[in-house]
Amino acid sequence: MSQELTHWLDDLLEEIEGIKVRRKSSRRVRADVPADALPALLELLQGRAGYIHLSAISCVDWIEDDEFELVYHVWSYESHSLVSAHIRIAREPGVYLSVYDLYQPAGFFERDIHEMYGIHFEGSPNMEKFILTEWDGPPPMRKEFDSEAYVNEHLNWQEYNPPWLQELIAEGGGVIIPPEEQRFSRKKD
Amino acid sequence: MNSINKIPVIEEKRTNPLARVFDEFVRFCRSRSLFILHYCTGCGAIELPPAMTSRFDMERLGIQPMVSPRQADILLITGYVSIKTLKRVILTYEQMGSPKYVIGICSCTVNGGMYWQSYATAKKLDEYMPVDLYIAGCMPRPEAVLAGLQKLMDRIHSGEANSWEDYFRNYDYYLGNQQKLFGENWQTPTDIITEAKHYDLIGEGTLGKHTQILEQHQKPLEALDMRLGHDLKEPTE
Amino acid sequence: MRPENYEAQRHPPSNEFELNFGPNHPGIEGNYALKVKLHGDVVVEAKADGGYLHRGFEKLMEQRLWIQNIALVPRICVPDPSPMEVCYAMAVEELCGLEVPQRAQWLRVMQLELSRIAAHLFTFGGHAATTGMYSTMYWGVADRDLILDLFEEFTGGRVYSIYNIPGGVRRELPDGFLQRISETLDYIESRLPDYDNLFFKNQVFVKRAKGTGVMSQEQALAWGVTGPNLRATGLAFDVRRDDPYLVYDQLDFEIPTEAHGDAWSRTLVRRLELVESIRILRQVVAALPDIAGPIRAPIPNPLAWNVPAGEVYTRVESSKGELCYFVVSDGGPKPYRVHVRGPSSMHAVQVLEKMSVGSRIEDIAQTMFSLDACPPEVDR
Amino acid sequence: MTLTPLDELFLYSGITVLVALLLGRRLPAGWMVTILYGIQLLALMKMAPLGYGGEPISSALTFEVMGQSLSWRFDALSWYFALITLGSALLSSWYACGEWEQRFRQSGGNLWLFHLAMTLNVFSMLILLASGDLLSLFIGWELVSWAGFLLMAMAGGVATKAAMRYITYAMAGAMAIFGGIALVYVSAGSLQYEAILTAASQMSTAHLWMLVILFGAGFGIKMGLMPFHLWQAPAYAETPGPGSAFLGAISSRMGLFAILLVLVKLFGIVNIDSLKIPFTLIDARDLLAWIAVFTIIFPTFTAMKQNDARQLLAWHGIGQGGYMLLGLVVADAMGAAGGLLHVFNHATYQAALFMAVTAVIHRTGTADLNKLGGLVVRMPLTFMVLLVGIIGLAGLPPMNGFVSKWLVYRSLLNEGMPLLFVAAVIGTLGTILSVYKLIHNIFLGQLRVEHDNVKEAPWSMMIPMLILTAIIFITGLLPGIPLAWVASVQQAVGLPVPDYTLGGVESASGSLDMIWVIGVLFAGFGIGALIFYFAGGRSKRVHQLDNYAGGHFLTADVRYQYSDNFYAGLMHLIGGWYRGSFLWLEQSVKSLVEFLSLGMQGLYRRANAEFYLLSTALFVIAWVVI
Amino acid sequence: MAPMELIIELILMPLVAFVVGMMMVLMMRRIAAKLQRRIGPPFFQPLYDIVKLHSKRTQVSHGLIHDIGIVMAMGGYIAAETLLPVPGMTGIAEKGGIITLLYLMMIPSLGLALGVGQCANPNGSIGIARALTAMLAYDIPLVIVIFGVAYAAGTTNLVDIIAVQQAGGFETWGAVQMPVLAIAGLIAMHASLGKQPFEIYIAPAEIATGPMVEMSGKYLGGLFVMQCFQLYTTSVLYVSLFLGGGTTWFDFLLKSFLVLAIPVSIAYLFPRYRTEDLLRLMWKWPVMLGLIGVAFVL
Repeated sequence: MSQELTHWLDDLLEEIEGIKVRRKSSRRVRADVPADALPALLELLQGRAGYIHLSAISCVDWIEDDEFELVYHVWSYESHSLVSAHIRIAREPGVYLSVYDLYQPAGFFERDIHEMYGIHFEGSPNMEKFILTEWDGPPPMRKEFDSEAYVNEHLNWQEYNPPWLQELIAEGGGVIIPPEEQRFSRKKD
Repeated sequence: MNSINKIPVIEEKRTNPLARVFDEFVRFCRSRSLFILHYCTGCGAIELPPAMTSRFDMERLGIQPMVSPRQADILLITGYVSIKTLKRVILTYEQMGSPKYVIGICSCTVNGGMYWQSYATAKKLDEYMPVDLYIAGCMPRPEAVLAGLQKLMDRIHSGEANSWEDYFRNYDYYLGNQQKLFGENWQTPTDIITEAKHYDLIGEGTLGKHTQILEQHQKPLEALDMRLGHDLKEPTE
Repeated sequence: MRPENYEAQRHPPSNEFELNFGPNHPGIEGNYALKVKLHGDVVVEAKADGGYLHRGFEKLMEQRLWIQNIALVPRICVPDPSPMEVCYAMAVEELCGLEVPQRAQWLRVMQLELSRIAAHLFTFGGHAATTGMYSTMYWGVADRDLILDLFEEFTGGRVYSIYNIPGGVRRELPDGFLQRISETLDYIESRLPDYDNLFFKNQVFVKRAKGTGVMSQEQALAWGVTGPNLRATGLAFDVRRDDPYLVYDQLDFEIPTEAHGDAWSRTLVRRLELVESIRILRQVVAALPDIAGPIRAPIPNPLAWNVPAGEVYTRVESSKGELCYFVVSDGGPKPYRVHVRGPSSMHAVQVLEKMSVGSRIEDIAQTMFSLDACPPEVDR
Repeated sequence: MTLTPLDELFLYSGITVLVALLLGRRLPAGWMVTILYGIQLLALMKMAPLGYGGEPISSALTFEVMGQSLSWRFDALSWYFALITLGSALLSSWYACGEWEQRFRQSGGNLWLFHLAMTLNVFSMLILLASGDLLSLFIGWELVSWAGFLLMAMAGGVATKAAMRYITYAMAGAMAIFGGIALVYVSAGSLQYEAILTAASQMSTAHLWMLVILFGAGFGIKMGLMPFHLWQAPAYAETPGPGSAFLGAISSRMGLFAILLVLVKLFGIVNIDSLKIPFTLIDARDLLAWIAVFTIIFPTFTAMKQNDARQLLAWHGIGQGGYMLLGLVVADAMGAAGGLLHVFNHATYQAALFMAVTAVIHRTGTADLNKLGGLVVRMPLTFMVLLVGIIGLAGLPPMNGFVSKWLVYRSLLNEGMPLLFVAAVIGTLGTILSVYKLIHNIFLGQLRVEHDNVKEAPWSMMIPMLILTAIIFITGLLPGIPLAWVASVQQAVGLPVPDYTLGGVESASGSLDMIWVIGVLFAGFGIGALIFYFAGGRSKRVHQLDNYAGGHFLTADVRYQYSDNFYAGLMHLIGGWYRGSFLWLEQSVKSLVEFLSLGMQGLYRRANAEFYLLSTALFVIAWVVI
Repeated sequence: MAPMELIIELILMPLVAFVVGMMMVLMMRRIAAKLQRRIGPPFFQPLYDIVKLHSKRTQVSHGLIHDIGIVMAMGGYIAAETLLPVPGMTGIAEKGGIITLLYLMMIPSLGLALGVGQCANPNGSIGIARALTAMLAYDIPLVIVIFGVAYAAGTTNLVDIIAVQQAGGFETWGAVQMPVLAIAGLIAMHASLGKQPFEIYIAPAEIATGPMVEMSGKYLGGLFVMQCFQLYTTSVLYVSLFLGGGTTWFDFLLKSFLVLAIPVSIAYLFPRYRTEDLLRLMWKWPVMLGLIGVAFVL
């Protein structure tokens, strides 16, 4: 069955220009398409191949290529297979089209990517912040945002030696293990 | 700065021996009746239902959950507090009636725990509000939670658990830390300074440069007074 | 934030008023908020407000070693942490091409199914408590604790077990553990009639749950709902069967469905899944003595482990639905990108918002608990 | 000709009308009218012995019309109602003086017309109350109807529409009454009360039935009895403030007065008892009782749905009328006393409530329950008045409404009428629900930003309200004072008299002593206050935004007040039962009348001889055949 | 009756009610604990709670009416207790009778409603709206029942009603004479306690404990005191109407606790109804039973 399906799917996918299909396993298909061909691909997958479930939209920040990669994972309840459609868009200005009218779950994922990466999705119903409503820094998931530096600047956490810990250490209790006794507790199988 | 230990146990000067017995009785009742605020701030909250329910049964110690901050005595900070939550926690803390107690559960409340790199969580809880007790662990077992609560009961009974006074007496310090994190426009609806004045809890550290910043932009929060007479002043605006 | 322009502002002329469900509200799961606008007691507008549990997991994982992240992932979903570990470990294994030993796979199944039972018992408790029946909560959470005891015994951790590492599992079973797990399962099975009488067959509860938060199958598919919530609308889809992982294809279990898609159906599906999980566990207990072998594949030095470049999308059925990890490696010692697709991210935000509109105050909490939303998954 | 005290009263009343007519455009007219009301009240006090069982006083004025003598006289019944009338007129008029008057004039109201209408109302009511025979009763009745119309219609717009509706109903009622009077004249040969009293005992059942229906419907329309209640609430609610207080207090009680006079006193409630409805177990008295009970329940539950404070109160006014009729129909000592006492009590609290709501409108400009809230901190005295008023209206101790309702319940219990009892209690519970909505939505909850600078009502409005508040409380504490008047009324109309004391009623099967009850209640409050203020710690007042909102920060622009569809849970069940059946009935009657009149018009227009002949012939044939 | 004696009675009756009420609260919580397979609170827990709440250092008031509401809530019940005869003490029960008692029992609700109203919290207002709706639901069967009892006894005086029942021993008890009414009364009493399945106005998961949401310190303490009185009043009223009151303190208290144990044991096995379901239930079964019972009495 899966062999037949594969051919059928491959034939179908060839309608899209510039598509590169790679079959990773019997249930996972990777398709690389140009950014402007993605809506057509998704329409095709949803309308004619039964891939009606948008499992997730993932975003990867390839800072060295100055590009964002958007990955649309769609699942078919009929053929039990998952197609991951990869596209790349320019990091600046970071704008892409919404697929909300095809897949309603996209509303959440696009909103999430918007606040984490700052990509704007045109036509998405709700581009308000959801998680980081009270955050005024840069989009935190971008690679150039250095979380550790931010923490060191805004929050002091390192010099932590409260009186109760001092007391505890003075009493000789607590969790202090001398370095020479530290070891990885590894149990032989 | 950890100022909890700076506050001495206040020995009120009461000569009547009955008054002493009465104080002892009140302290005892306070220690035997603790209402926990029902607020799951973090993942440690998952160990509270076991501690509350049939297996460990908190109610046999007189501890029960309560819904609104007005009713509660104990604020359990169960784990990491994200900065968004921290604002709500401070609001909630200020709305609770004193004497109130804060227990930091899980390691994350102590110094940020495993989220030390995270941009979204506050690291040291006792910079923002006085903490009575930490129960460390990730996450502490229900037994540990109960043991911590029992320790708190002992401290309440002996009159040591008075960190809530610290919040009034050193409000400037806490407000300063809050302003550093949330920006200078930070204001909660509870007017701590007038409350401290009303209850005679003004200390050396209540007012300072941070409260001055607050007063500059603070919108008035006096209670809506009941105006009986007709000699009402014409509105100023 | 602060009360601004108190003097200048005027109230909107409409008769609607706002009510905040959460974050400090017993009608909400965890630290989450639903801001509703009401007219009378009917919701006219609902807005989910998350981020109270946001820790930036995805950012943190990019900054830590592959092996360190194992300790991080279970924290993403507190009530049901085990699928998180398994899913992450499966992703790393697939990237490295590691072959997981058979025994480890069976042990993972055991861990997942125990976790599912614990999570469902917890959900029943929460759901019952929103309708005011605290006895079920007291019983359910106490019985869940027995499962946690088992966890503690064979993984060392009560809630966060951190039992999996890429390549297998961390510990062998203790002596006589299979005996104890059977006893616990017997006990929980013997308790089920009590739960039925107290909760699932309670006419008052049935009256409240039937017709509350209705979602048709078309809506569920369009909204991307998965897991028990989808099965409650009549579609028998389960990642364990339809996209099998571990050894689920060797196990015999049913996928319970219900037709109506309301709170009642969702609760009943979970109740039936409990039985199926027990059935799976019995098969695992019966099979484990015969499956010998190592419990983990050899892995390189975990502190200097460069996982080959590539990307992978792994899926696991958690108690809340389809849990997915999208992991990208650039061949370095740390993940380049990890995207966690929590199952609740669908039904706790968009679906909850849509289902709340037009419902009544009474039903908001019940809708949320019957959907079994898990806020930390949404916030991450 | 010597002037009897009654003539003096008429004289003063007439002078008041004249003053209002001639000087009404001058500014101090309000005060002058108020003082004249005071003088009228003093004149009434001259007749105070009437209230304690004195002999009736006749007017020196008599006419002969068509062989019938028209006479006017005051007995205990008239005196009791006149006391309420003049009292409420005095306080309403006082209330209208000063700031309200100015505001009314500024906003384009016709003050002259207002005073004229008020004085005319009072004058005509006095004439009605003093009627010595059925003809003078009818004259007074018509006067009252038109004077009421004047007051209701003066605000224009919606008010005129409501008043038109009223006058339509009133005319229909007048027709019925006129028919009744004609029937009485035919059977008794006279319209004097004494003659009717003797004739009534010999009347045939059919005759009596006709009379009960005609008079009951005629007077019931004025009282707002079901199913003729639709006109009342809109008409009263749209009357200018103090006018609505006056009308709400007393106007519709004229119907009760007439029912009392004609059905109870002349025909005798016992006679009515013998009127059995064929094929059923109930008689005319039961029918009346059930009408009374439905009049309690339906308007009360309609009031619950109102979103305008004045509409809400006006609907309650209808409902409370039901208690009075119920008490009278039960007609044992306690029931009748309860019904009659309720007239007095209702007048006091209804006037106070309308005044308080008018004060709120005066200050905020709206009576819309969804646009108010939290005013207790700005208008505390008005809040107190409204609180006392609603406690009275709901019939809870310690206010006077409790006593009269207690008497009615007690009599129902004594007589063993469980269904009526339960229905009356449903009415009370419904009242509690809807008055809480009233006080909550106006005075409690979130203070709206635009009301931050609202001031307390002016003293000219405050003092009458406070006087009424005091009356409500004192007659609740010492119900013996009004009960004495009520007892003499009961004697005058020939009903048994309860064994009353200063603090309540004595009875073998359970008595009431309000002095004790209120004493204990206040002692309880005192102990509660002691515990609260001395055993508990100090409390601090906080701003209303310092409030639980699920952990969120409240801001001033958020509406954090529950007001609309207040009893949503209840409405989920009974909301579907509001069918507007009576509106539908009214509409259909209206269209039927329209249709008939159109038909008549058509007939006249055709003027076709054959057509007339044919139809007459058909009619005759049909008549013969049947 | 000597005035001194009367004053002592008037002081003692609320006091006894309070102490017994606290024990009833304890019993309620212990029953809940037993049903939920746990130990439950210690013996003096209700006292600890009340003392602790009153001794709170900082407390929040939303204005004078908020204070007065709590005073009315406590004071109304304190007054109501003096109208409720107990063995050896009748107080002023003969001056008011049962209708007055019923009305006095509404005063605390009204006070609470006013107090909660001023808190400016819609959760509280919704709670009050629901509480009043619940009152509309259970008062109708309750007055039917009371009508039946009072009619059968021929008096509204509670002292006489008790005396009539005690006249012939067990056989003249209201519950034996009028079993149908007794059942209806029990249901109405259960609803008036506001426990599940009739707990619509606390409903933590829906409206965050409704009326209690803004109550801190002594305000909440006042409500706890009120709960003690409420439990006592409800069960003693039932005992007086149907179980012949008490001749001695022992059987009086025994009956009161047993009567209260019935609804409390049921309560913890049910979730709460929706408002309209509660109304439907209360207007159907207890009303029907009550009317049948009244028909028997008539």
